[in-house]
Amino acid sequence: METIIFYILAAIIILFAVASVTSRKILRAVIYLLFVLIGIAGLYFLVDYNFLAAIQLTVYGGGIIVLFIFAVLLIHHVELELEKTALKKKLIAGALSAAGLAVTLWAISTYPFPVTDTYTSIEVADIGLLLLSYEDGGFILPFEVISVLLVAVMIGAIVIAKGKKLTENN
Amino acid sequence: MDFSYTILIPLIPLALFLILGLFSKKIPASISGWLGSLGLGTSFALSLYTAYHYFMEGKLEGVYQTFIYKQTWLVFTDKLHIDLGVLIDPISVMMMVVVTTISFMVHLYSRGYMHGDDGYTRFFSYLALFSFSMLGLVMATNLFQMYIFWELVGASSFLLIGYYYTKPSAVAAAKKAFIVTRFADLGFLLGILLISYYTGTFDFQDLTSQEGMLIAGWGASASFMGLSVFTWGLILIYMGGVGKSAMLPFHIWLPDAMEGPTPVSALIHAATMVVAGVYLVARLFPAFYFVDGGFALQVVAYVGAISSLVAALIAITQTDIKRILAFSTMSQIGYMMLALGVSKYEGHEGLGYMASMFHLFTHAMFKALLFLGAGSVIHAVHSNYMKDMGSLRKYMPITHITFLIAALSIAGFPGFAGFFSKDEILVAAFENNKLIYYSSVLVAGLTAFYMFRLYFNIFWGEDRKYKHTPHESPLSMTIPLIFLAFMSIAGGYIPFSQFVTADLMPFEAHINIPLAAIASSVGIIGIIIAFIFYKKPSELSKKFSNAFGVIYTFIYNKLYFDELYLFVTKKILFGIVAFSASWFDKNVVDGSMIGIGNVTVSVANKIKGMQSGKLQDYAMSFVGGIVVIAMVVFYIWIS
Amino acid sequence: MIAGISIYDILTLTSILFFIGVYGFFTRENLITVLMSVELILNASAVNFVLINTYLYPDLLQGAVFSIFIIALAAAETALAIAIIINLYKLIYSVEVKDTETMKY
Amino acid sequence: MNFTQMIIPLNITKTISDWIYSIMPETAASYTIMVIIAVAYLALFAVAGLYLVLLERKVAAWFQLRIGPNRVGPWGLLQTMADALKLVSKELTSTIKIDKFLYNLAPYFVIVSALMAMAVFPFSEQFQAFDINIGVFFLIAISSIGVIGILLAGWSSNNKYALIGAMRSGLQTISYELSVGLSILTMVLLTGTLQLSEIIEAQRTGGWLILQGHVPSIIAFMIFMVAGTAETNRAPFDLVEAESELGAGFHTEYSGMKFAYFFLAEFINMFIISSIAVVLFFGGWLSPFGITENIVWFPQVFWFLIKVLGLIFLMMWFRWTFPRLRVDQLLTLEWKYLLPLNLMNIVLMAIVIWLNWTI
Repeated sequence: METIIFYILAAIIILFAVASVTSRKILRAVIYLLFVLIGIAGLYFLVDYNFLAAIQLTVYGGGIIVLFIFAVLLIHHVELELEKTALKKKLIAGALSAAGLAVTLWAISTYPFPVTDTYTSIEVADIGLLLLSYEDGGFILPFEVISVLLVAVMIGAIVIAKGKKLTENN
Repeated sequence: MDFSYTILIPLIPLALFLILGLFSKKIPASISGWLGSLGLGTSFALSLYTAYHYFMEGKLEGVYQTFIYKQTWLVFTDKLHIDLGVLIDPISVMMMVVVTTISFMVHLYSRGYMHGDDGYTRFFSYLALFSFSMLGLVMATNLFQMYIFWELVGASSFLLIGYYYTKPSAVAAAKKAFIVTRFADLGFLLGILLISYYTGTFDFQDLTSQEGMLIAGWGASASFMGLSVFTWGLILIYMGGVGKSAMLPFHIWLPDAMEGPTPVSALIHAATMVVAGVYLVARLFPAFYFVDGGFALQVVAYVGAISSLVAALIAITQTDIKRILAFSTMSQIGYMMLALGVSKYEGHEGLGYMASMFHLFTHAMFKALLFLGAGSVIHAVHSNYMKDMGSLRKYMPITHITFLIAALSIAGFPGFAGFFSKDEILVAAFENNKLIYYSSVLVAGLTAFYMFRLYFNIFWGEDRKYKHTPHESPLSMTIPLIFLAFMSIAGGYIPFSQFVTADLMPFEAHINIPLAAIASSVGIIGIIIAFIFYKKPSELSKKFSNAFGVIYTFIYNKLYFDELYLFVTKKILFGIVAFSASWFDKNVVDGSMIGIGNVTVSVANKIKGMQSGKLQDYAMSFVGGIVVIAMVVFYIWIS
Repeated sequence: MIAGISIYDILTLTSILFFIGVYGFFTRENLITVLMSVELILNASAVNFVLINTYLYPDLLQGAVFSIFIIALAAAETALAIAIIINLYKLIYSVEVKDTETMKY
Repeated sequence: MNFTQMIIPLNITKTISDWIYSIMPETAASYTIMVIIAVAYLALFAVAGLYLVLLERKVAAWFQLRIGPNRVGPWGLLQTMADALKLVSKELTSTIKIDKFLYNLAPYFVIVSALMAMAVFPFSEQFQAFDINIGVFFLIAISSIGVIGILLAGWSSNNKYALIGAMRSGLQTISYELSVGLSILTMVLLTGTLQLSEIIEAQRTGGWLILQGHVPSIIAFMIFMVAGTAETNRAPFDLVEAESELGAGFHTEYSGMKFAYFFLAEFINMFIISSIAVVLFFGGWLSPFGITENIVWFPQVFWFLIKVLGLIFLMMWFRWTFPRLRVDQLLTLEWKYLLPLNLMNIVLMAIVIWLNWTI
């Protein structure tokens, strides 16, 4: 059953990813991307990383996709279509991507991963404690750096998006 | 004894130049003139004190000592280095006195002459620059330092000749002077390099060491066309002197240089800069005398004699009073050159050397006086040509008297300064080279003739209809005239042989009565002829010139030297050499360069498409590269 | 770990997703869609972190933590990028890649 | 994760489950049960949605001193059934030059995300479909997805009023999600778990959380209700569909059943917000003071629904009491008042717990 669900999710992810990078209606592309992200959240659910899945849904679904939609709403009209990409460029890009994929898959298939069969349940508290741990292997510093970064980004985004007006008033 | 204070003598004009030059817009004219005169007066006083100090106390066992204060500047090898410093010996002290005296007088004179000119302050700053450069040249301790100041003198001369830069003729004259002297200086530089390469030194002291041992050793080192390299070096150095001193064949710039203000002509083109060539030969005299038995010195003598004769001939026919004086200067410098050329080294044998320096001194005084007097006349009638002048003795008594004194002095009238110095030269020539002696006597007569032709034309002759009645010049101009007139008489009574000699040992010089009588009688004959021709307006001179016909025209056009140069430069250099050179430059040199450029541009146009500015394209190359590298790495890893 | 699914299947899935993102990054002409392709790439790597953690080191949580950091950074990056895109639109009324290549040559 | 684990909490009728397992193979039985659960939830919320609409109209009438719907059925009980029939039977219209795919997708997006949230609620001790260990967080995640449907609807309608409504909805939802999340976080501090069933368990002995956490809890509750009202786009925060300004807002161009989905989703969202509040503040299905705890046959779901209805009534009360805000006032309220207050409240709650001042 989990196998079936995985394959369904994989199909969803790959199909919508392809749709997302080829669709010529921009908001559709965004929605396809959302489906890909939801599919990935499903993957997280499947491996019992519920917390991560919820984060994926909240941040990507509720945050980043909404940002994308807002951007589209601000600068695109429903009747507009995206420009077609030149066939030559598509071919080159496709060939390159296929070559890269081939190399990667080859590398993956030849590498013997030391898979372990043990199963440990993941608690939210464990992640929280690890993030805030200041002992060896703890992530308190990157965690705080990320929080500072987010504040900086928030301010920066406001300043940049406000653009001219802000500077004119100064 | 300490002579290090002499460094102040050139530094005061330098400071003046900086102050007047940098703040020329701020300093009012009334102050700048006084400032310049005051500064040069200080230098003048200092150099007089130096002369007194040196000639009274500078002797050690009857030989004048050489004092050198110097600082090493550029080091090439242990021996070969360029120093900057001060050299004190009889001729440099003498030159200091001459330069500061004339410069001081010219400063005083210019306050009146340049009054009301727009560039008044600028003029004084240039004068200060020139004084500094000339003093630096005189006090140089080595060839290279001398060359530096030599060029500085050329540059300031350029500035002063082109002072009226709104006049095209002045600009052209400045350019001409600069280019001609530059060409000659090329020889000077080559000579310096040649000599320093073979001797390994720039220092005057090493080059002129009294024993002459080193010089003899160097002379044998290498030879070219039968002469030692050292002789060739000396001749090349002398070429620089020929250029600066307006000897044949580099004399063509001097007449044109009269476009500058008259005080400038007095300072630069009569008394100081043009004698730099003489000074240079005198400075290197032992080298000239000892190397190859004095072949280079022979060259000096003949160049001087020929220049002297030719210049005197040309001077007879000219009508522009400043040009007459210019050719006269050339002629007199030729005298000094030939005196050096016929001189020997030791004791009374070195009479020519002493005579040359003596004549340099007296000539500076009376020739500066002549120029300043001419300036005074020009100031009064606003013209350079004799046809606009006449009977000026009534209007300008002081100028008239001082000019007469100077003319008598240059003509070698007994009792005046020129008589004594010229007599010494003739004695030296008579003792060594009869041919040069006869030519010199002829030049003496010609000198007296053209000088009095000038005198009578200006101050006697017909009374022209002047637009403004000419009047005597202001006090600021007449005081220098009077002072220089005094010097033109008194200068002759200085016992020069006690001070300036080739081997630095004083000796007693006597007037050779028969030779002096011949010379003065020749001069007096010249004066009388001039009196007959020009005292009253008459057709006599015209008849004579018509009688000589072609020769007169030939001489009147300065032997067609300018035209010869033009032919050589325009037709030969520009027409044939430059044409083929420019063809080569355009088609071969430029062609290859442009070809390289074109290839580069076309290649760049081809490959600049890669730099499309699109992040995606860059990322594509990046990923492609990574894929290739990964493939290679995996291939190696597996195999 | 997922019953019946080996790590090779999962890595294949994420590799495909990654190169779909790369393809989109190469071919898209609109800045927003380019940014979306970047999100795909980021997600593929985040999944790799989590799944390799699950399969190889189930006792550790580092993969999950890194995944969280990746998500946070993606959010920050997107916010800034979209702010820049909107500002660009204000300035030149276009968000096409071809209009933003003034840095070329 | 073992999927049979997921089914275990569904003990609402253990007999039905046993029966199904007895007549079918195991795999088929588990699929069947999943389908039955889904259908049951759908039916439940369709009915709940319909009757909430009726309730709204009745409450409105009551506040305005009138009778409200009273013709169809006794006391007008069948009125919304009739409305639903009418909506279902209506023609589905659309404008030209729309993005068909997104236009049709939007209502499902909204309704599905609303229904998904329902899956994790513990209606009673056993009546819970999906007892996930991050239940509260899951709710936040799901509710943040719902706004995308509204944005899509507004954009794909090719109508400027719809677009403006969608934009307003977007910024409103995103802004107030922050307050909802933070007030929930305040309560999570108190319980120490994200799992809904455990949150309720924590209240069995110590009393309702609103009492346990006293001052910070009450503040959190108030903020939660304000923000929750805003997130459901209800008055006084109904700028999204402000009739006087935007027609009907983002669903202006929708008709028939698609409109009904939006309509229904709003009421279900109201139900969800109230349910979260009940779980977090009022003990969920726990009876007040444990009065029915020992009565075995008494349905625990009764207490849950009573509490939820009470809070829904509170939200309807808001609607008919407060005037509508302007956009700038809306944002000012969130970013300048609620957010700082919330942050201070979290600190306060942390201090309370640290010093063990809980009741």
